[in-house]
Amino acid sequence: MATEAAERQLSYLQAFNEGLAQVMDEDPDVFVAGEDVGRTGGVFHNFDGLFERFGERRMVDTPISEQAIIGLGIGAAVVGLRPVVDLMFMDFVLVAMDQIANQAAKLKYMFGGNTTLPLTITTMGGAGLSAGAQHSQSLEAMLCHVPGLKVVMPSNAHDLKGLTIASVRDDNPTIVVLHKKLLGNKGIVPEHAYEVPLGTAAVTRVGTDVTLIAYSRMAIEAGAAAEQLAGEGIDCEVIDLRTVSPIDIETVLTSVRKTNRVVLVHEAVRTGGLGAELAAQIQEHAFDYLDAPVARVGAPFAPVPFSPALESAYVPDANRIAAQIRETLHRPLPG
Amino acid sequence: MATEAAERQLSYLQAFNEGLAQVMDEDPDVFVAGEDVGRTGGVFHNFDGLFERFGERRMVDTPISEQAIIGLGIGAAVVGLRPVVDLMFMDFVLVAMDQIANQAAKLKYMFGGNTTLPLTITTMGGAGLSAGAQHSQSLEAMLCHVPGLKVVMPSNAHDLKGLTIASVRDDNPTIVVLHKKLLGNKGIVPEHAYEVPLGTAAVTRVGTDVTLIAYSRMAIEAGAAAEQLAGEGIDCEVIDLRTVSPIDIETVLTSVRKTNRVVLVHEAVRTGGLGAELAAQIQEHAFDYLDAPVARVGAPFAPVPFSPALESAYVPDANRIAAQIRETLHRPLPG
Amino acid sequence: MSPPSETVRDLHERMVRIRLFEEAAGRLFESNRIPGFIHLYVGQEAVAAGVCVALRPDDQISSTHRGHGHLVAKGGDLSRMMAELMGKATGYCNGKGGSMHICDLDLNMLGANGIVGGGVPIAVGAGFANKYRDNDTVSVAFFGDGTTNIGAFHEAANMAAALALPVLFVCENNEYAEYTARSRTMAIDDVVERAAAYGMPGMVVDGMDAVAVWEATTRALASIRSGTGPVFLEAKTYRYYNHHGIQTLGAKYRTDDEVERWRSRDAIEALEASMVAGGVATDAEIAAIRASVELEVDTAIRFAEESPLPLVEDLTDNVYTGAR
Amino acid sequence: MSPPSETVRDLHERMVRIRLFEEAAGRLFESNRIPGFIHLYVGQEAVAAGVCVALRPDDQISSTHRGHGHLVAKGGDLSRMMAELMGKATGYCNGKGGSMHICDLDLNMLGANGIVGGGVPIAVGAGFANKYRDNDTVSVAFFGDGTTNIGAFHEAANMAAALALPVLFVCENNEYAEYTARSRTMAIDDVVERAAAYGMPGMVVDGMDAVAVWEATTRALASIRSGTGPVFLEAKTYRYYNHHGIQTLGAKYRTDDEVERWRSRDAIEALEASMVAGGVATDAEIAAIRASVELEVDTAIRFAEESPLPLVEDLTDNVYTGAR
Ligand SMILES: Cc1ncc(C[n+]2csc(CCOP(=O)(O)OP(=O)(O)O)c2C)c(N)n1
Ligand SMILES: Cc1ncc(C[n+]2csc(CCOP(=O)(O)OP(=O)(O)O)c2C)c(N)n1
Ligand SMILES: [Mg+2]
Ligand SMILES: [Mg+2]
Repeated sequence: MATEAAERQLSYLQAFNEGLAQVMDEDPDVFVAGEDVGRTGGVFHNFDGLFERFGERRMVDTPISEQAIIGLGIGAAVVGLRPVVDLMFMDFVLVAMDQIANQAAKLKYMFGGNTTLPLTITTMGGAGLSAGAQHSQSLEAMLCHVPGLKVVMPSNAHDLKGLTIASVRDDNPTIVVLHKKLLGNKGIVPEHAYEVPLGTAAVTRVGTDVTLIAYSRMAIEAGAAAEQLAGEGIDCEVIDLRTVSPIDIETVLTSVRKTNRVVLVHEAVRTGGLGAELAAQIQEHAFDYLDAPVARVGAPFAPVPFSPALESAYVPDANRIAAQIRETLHRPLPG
Repeated sequence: MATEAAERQLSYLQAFNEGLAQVMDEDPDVFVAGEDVGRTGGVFHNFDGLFERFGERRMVDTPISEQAIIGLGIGAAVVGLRPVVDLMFMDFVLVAMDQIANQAAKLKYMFGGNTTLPLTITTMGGAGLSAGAQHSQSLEAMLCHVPGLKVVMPSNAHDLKGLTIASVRDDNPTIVVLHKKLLGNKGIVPEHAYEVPLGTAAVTRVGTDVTLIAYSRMAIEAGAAAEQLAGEGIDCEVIDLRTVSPIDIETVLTSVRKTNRVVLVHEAVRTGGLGAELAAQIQEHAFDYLDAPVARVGAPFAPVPFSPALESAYVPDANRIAAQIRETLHRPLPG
Repeated sequence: MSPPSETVRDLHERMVRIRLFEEAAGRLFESNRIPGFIHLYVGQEAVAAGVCVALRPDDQISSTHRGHGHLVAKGGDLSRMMAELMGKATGYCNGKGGSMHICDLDLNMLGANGIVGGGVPIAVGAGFANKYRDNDTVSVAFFGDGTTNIGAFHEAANMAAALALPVLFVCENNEYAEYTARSRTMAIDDVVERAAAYGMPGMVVDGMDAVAVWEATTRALASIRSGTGPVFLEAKTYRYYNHHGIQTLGAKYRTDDEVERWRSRDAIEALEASMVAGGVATDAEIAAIRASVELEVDTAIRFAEESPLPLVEDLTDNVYTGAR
Repeated sequence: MSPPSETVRDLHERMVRIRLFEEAAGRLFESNRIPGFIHLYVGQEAVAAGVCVALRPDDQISSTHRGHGHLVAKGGDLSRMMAELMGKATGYCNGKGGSMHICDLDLNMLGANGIVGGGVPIAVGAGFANKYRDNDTVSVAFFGDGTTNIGAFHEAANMAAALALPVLFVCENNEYAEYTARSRTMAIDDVVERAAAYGMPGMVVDGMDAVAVWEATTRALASIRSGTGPVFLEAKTYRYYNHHGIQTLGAKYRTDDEVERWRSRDAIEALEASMVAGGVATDAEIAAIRASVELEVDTAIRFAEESPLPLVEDLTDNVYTGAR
C-alpha cells in the first residue's frame, strides 16, 4: 500500500460509510433498510450518498417499525440476501428486542443449523449529547447475554470501517454499534476494503502497571487517562476490545498476567454491565495473578439524565478513570 | 400465630394465588390484567378463582398485546392505581422490553420524581419442560441491568407469597418471576398477608467451607448439592437471593468473609448472567478473603434446546453444582 | 375457476396427511412420548392445504405455534417431523427446535414460531427478497386471528403494503386466541376489516372448504404476482382440540355444541363427499389414500421412536455459523 | 356547535402561548442555550389548543417527542418548561428529563415521550383507570401520522377498543415522519382509515382550524363520556420547522412551496382574522394578548437562565420511590 493512501484521514462517520459502500459494491445481495436511511442519508448522515449511488432498491426507507425492520432483515437473510438494517438509536433495540433476541439470535439453533443468518444491524449508542434517557443508552450487556449474536463497538475510524466490513461479510447476526459522540473523530483509514476480524481486541498502549480495558468511546477516555497518568509515572496498558461479543479473552488475560491489576471501563450502567462479565472471567482465569480487585468504572445505577450538568457527571471520563487507576494501584500487595 | 396455621402447606402456585388475593382484598386499587388471566384463571392456573372472586372489573383479559399490557399498567399506575400485569412467559419480556425498560423503569427519573409507579409484572421463567428456545428463558440479567426496576425470583412457596405481597405493595415497577417447574412444590405458608421484604436474601443452610449462592429453582438444586456434599464432609453455606435486583450484597459478603470460597448458580446463560455481577462485586468487596476464584455455574452459551436429552444437559443441576464445589474447594490456598 | 381433479385429489391428500399426522401426534403427546407443548392443527386443514396447493414450490411460507399443518401441506417429511416432535437427532431441527420451531428451508417453509406474530415480519422479509430479486416468488405469512392484535403483525403488514411486497397474509380465524373468544379482544366483526388499514385488498373465504381456499389463494397470488403488492385473506375456520393438548369437549371457554357444529362441517369429510359425488374419486380410492397415509404416519412414528437422541456433545453446535 | 367567545379567546391565547414559547425555544436552541434535541410544535398549534380547550382539567393527555405544545395547551407553566429545556433544577423534571420527557402530572399531562408510540399505551392505561374508577374522565393520546406504523400504537388502539375504554386518539397528521413523506410509509390516503380496523369511530378535521378541532373534540368527548369506547380523530396539519431544529425552507424532503402554502393558512392568523371579523376581539386586544404572552415568555427565559443547574449530588435521586 502506498504511504499516502495509508495516511489518508477519514472521520469515524466517513469510515463507516466507506466500509458499507465497499461491501455493497462487492456484493449485490447487500442492501440497507431503515428509517430515513435512503433519500435522507441517515439522520446522522451515516448513509450519505449511498442512495445516490445504489438507488432506492438497495437503500430502503421504511416506516417507523423497528420490529418489522429487523424482521425484514431476518426474512431476507434466511432466503439468502445479506441485509443491513438500521435502528436509528441503540435505545430502540428495546423496541425490537423480540425480533433480535428471540428470532434472529436463535433461528439457526432452533432450526438445527439449517440456515445461515448473515444479518447486520447498525445502530448509534452512547451519551454525551443531552439526548435524554431514551436516546443515550449503551445496552450492549443485554445483547452480549444473548447466544447467537455478535456485537462490535469500535472506538475509531479505522476499526469501524474494518469491523463494518467484517460484520456484513459474517454469516451471523451482528450488531455494529457506533458512538454518536465520535462521529467527527478523524483517523487514518486505508482505502481498500479491509477487515478488522470480529472478536479481536487491540492493545492500543503497552504498559506494565495496570491493564485498562475499554471499548467504544471509553477506549478514547481510557487512552487519555493513561496519558495523564504517564506524567505521574504510572505505566498503563490499554486494551480496546472492539468486539464485545465474543470477547477476546486471550488478549485480556495475557495483559492481566503481566500487569496484575485491571480497571474496566464502559459507559453503560455499571451494575450488570459488560465489566461484570469481564471481571468474572478475569478472576476465574487469572486469580493468582491479581494483586488487586478488578475494578469497574461505569455509569451509576440511574437512567441517563438530560441536563449537561448531570450527564457529564454520569458518563465516565479520563479523570474518573485515572482516579480509579490510582486507587487500584495504591492497594498494597496482599501480604 | 397458631401452630397449625404456621404448618399449613401450600403449593408454590397456591401461595402466589393466595398472596395476590390478599393484596387484592386489602386494596381495591389492585387489579390484574393479561392474556387469559380472567375467565381462564391463567394458563398455569396461577390466577385460578380470582375471576370468580373479584369479577371481570379487576381480573382483566386482554388481547395478545404485550406492549399494551405493560403500557396499560404504566398508565394506570401513573394515575394512581396499583396494577398487576402478567406476561405469560418470561420470554415475552423481550416483546415488551421498550415499555418495561424505556418507559416503566425510567418514568419516575425522567419526570424528576413527580410520579410513583406501583406496577407489578408477573411472569413465568425457567426451563425444564421442553418448551423450547422461546418459552424457557431466564432473562433476569437484562432486567437487573435496568435502573428503576426491581426483580424477585422466589424458590419456594413461602417466599413467593411474601415477595408477591411485598412487590404489589411496593411503589416501584417490580417483576415477580415464578419458575414454571416449581408450581407444584409444597411448603409451609402462613395464612396472613405477610411480606418477605424486597432485597433480602435468606441463608437457607449454614456452613463453613463454601458459600453457594442461587435463586429461583437453582436454590433448590444448590440445597440438594449441599446435602449431597455433606455426606462427603463438605459443609456448604447456601444463600437464596430471593430478590435479584437489588441484590442483598451484605448477606452475601458476610458469608463469603466466613467461607472464603464461592460458587454462584443460575439457570440463565452463564455469559453476562447475574453471576457475573455477583462475582464482580464479591471480588471487589472481599478480595482478600477469597481463597479461590468465584465460580459460576450456569447454562452454556446457546439457546435452550427442545429435546429433553439436551435440555437436561443444558440446565444446571445438583450434580453439576456439586462438581463445581469440589473443584472450587480442591483449589489449594494461594501460597 | 374450478380446480382440475388432480388439484382436488392433491388438496384431499394433503388434508388427510395433516389430519392423520396430527391425530397421531396428539395420541403420542397424551402418552408422554412427545414432550413439551403441542398445538394441533386438526380442523383447520383446508386452510393450509388450500393455500399450499395453490403455491409454487419456490414460494415461501412462515408459520406459527400451530405449525405442523403448514409444514405437512408444504410437503414436509412426516418422519423428520415426528422425530423432531420427539426430540430426536433425526428430526428437522436435530431435536433442538421441537414442535414450535419446526421448519424445512429446502421446502421454503421458514419455520413455525413460538412468539405470536414473530413469523409475520420474517415472511415480509422473504417477500422483500423476492421483489429484490425480481423473481415473482411470493411469500405467505400464516397467522391466527388473535395474532392480528400484536404489534409485530401490524408493522409487518404495513411494511409489506408500503413497500408493495409480494406477500400473502393468511389469517386463520378460528375465533379464539387460547381460551379467549375473539369478540372480547377486538371490536370488529371480521378480521379482514383490518386489511383496509394497510391499503391492502382483503378477501374472506370459508376455511372449511379446501377448494374455496385454493380458489381464493389462486386469485390472490395472481394479483400479488402482477406486482401490485400484498393481499390479506381471512379464512374462517375452527380448531377441534383445545388451544394446547388434546382435549376437545368439556372446555369452559366454548360450548360442546359449538365444537360439534363445526365438526359437522368437517373439511375433509365435505371434500370427500364432493369428490365421490363429482366422480373425482371413489370411496375405495379415498380409503386407499387414507390407508396409505396411515402407513406413512406409522412409518414416521417408527422412524422417530427408533431414532437416536441428540448427543450432549452437540449441545452448543449451530449457535453460530462458523467459529464464533 | 359554535364555541362561545370566551372559548375562542381561550383557543387563541393557548395557540399564541405555544407559538411564542416555541419560537423562543428555537432561538435559544440555535444559540446553544438549550442543549440536546428539539422538536418544535410550530404550525400545529390549532390541534393541541383545540383539543385541550375542549378537555376538562381532570382529563389526561399523553404526548410525544413533539410535546411542548401539548403541555402549554394543557396549562403548563412556561417558566418551568423553559427551565427544563435548559436542564435547570427548577424545570418540570429538575433537569433530568428535558424536552422529550417534559410533563406535569398535576395538570394530568402524563409526559412527552422519546420513543415513537411509547406514550400511546400509557394514555390507554390512564383510560383504563378512569373506567375502573367510573369517573367519566377521558384520556387523550396525541401522536403523529408516522406513529401509526409502529406496533405499540396498534396494540394500544386495539386494547382501548376491545375494552371500550374512554380514550381519545388524536393523530396529528403533518404528512411527514422525520424526512419521509407519509405516502411512502403507508398505502392509504387518510390515516383515519385505520380507525375501522379497531372498530373505532373515526373523524377527520382541519388541523389548521382551532375552532374545528375544538368542535370535533367536543363531539368526540361526548361520545366517549357516554361510555361507548374510544374515538379516533385525525387532524390534518403541518409543522413549519424541520423535524428537529429550526430550519424551515430549503429542505430536500419537501418543497419550499409546500411549506409556504401551509403557512399561508396559518391557524393563528386565521383565527385572529375571524375574531376581528366576528367582533370577538379587536386588533388591539389581540396585540395585547401577544404582548402579554411575550412578556410571559421573556419572564420564563429569565427564570430559566437564572435558575441553578441540578446538583451532581442529586444525580441518582428519584430512580426509585423510597429506599431501593
Ligand atoms: C408474544 C406472545 N404472547 C403470547 C403467547 C402465548 N400464546 C400462544 S398461542 C396464543 C394464541 C394465539 O391465537 P391465534 O393467533 O388466534 O392463533 P391460534 O392459536 O388460534 O391458532 C397465545 C396467546 C405467545 N406465544 N407469544
Ligand atoms: C421507536 C422509535 N423509532 C424511531 C424514532 C425516531 N423518530 C423520532 S420522531 C420520528 C418521526 C415521528 O413521526 P410522526 O409520528 O409523524 O410525528 P411528527 O414528528 O411528524 O410529529 C422518528 C422516526 C423514535 N424516537 N422512536
Ligand atoms: Mg385463533
Ligand atoms: Mg408526522
